[in-house]
Amino acid sequence: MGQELFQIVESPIETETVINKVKGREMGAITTFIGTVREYTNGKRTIYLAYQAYTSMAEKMLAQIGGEIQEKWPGTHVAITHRVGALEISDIAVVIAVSSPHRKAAYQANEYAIERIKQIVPIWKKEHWDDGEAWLGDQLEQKAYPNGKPEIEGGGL
Amino acid sequence: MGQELFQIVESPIETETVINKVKGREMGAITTFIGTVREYTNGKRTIYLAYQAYTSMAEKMLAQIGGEIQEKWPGTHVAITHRVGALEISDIAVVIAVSSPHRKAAYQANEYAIERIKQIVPIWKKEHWDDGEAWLGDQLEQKAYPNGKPEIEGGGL
Amino acid sequence: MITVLLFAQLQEEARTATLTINEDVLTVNQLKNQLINAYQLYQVNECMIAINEEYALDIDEIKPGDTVAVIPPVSGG
Amino acid sequence: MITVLLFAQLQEEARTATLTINEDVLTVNQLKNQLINAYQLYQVNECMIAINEEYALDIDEIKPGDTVAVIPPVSGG
Repeated sequence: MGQELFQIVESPIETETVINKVKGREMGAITTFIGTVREYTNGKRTIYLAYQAYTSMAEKMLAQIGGEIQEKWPGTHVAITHRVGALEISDIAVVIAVSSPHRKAAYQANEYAIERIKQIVPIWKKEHWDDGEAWLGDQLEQKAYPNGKPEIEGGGL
Repeated sequence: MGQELFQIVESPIETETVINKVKGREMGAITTFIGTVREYTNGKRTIYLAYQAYTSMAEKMLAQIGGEIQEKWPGTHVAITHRVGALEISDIAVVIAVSSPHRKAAYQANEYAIERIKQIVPIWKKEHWDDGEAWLGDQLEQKAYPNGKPEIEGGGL
Repeated sequence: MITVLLFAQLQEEARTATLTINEDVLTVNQLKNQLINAYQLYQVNECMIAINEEYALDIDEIKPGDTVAVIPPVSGG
Repeated sequence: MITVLLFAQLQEEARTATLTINEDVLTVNQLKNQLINAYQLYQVNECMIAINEEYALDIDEIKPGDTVAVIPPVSGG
């Protein structure tokens, strides 16, 4: 491909660049998910976020998610870029692009990707507020891994 | 807004432009759907497509879909641009951008938008093949409207 | 007199994007019958009619000055 | 000797991104206990361990030369 489909980067993400990685003449639908830094979470105002990753493993896990998707939705193409470092409000943290001959798979596979990112990709977020800061536990509202481990194998939908 | 959220255009669509219309500090998720011209449909090779619209009514119907979405998923913002005229393989026919504080609504509302476009927006597609051409009936695989009319009111999900 | 907008295959069959019907008031259903009888536009049976950019029912009335459009099954997206 | 990578709050608590454990071979479970007993990293109980970038089970063995990482609940996306 000459392009990295699954990347952790430190610079701003250009949505168009991620989309271009999955384009193809056989595709009729491309879905993208753009995760941005929200100002208020549960009524609390975020000043900025800091993302940290175990980069090499994170890219491997993103690629694993891509593999899971191609198995579940044959014919789809996936590219994911996640940014790390300090991000301000409205900055893009992650872009997921999925192309597919038909739209249904493009939506399903895209949503699957973000759910899996929140399960298995070693990236952590530290929220900085007016009055303090904290590393967030996972956003699936779990204090720890439900079965003592993340769902490594990628269960059904 | 100073920007048209629901547009029929004749020139190429820039995805980024549509995305920018729905950005906001309170948004954590933006989904986009990009409909592109596929080379093969049911094994038949498309050379190019021609889209025609009843432009003024089409923009009104797109805005109606936007209204339906804001009612069903409060807090979301929607922008839709559809192109008309001659489109080649891989050209973008439609871009739907939905932003939301949370991702679930952004996915659901986006998929709702494309389904509704295929029901009520007066746009028609003519396929041109090696050996002929034809205006397509609607892509919901119906020969005519199921109840003698499109689902104008926007039923449940 | 009522002006009727045609699109897609109907426009090609009628070889025009606009038809003129010499009636003052008529229902959507009456208009459809005229389009079939006078112009052989049989696909009208599969079409919706829009009056002033709003989808209309067969029993709705079309008045002079209204913009009427014949809407074949749509295929955008 | 085993090198352990720390991230997020564990990295801050330990005031280092890397720890060195003076053992040749030990299980994931034994490593967790060492991190708790010797470094008071109690959050390890909520963490996964990755060996060479693969998630590991408590009974898996860590060998010299392996890269071990302690993975707190992730919060990317």
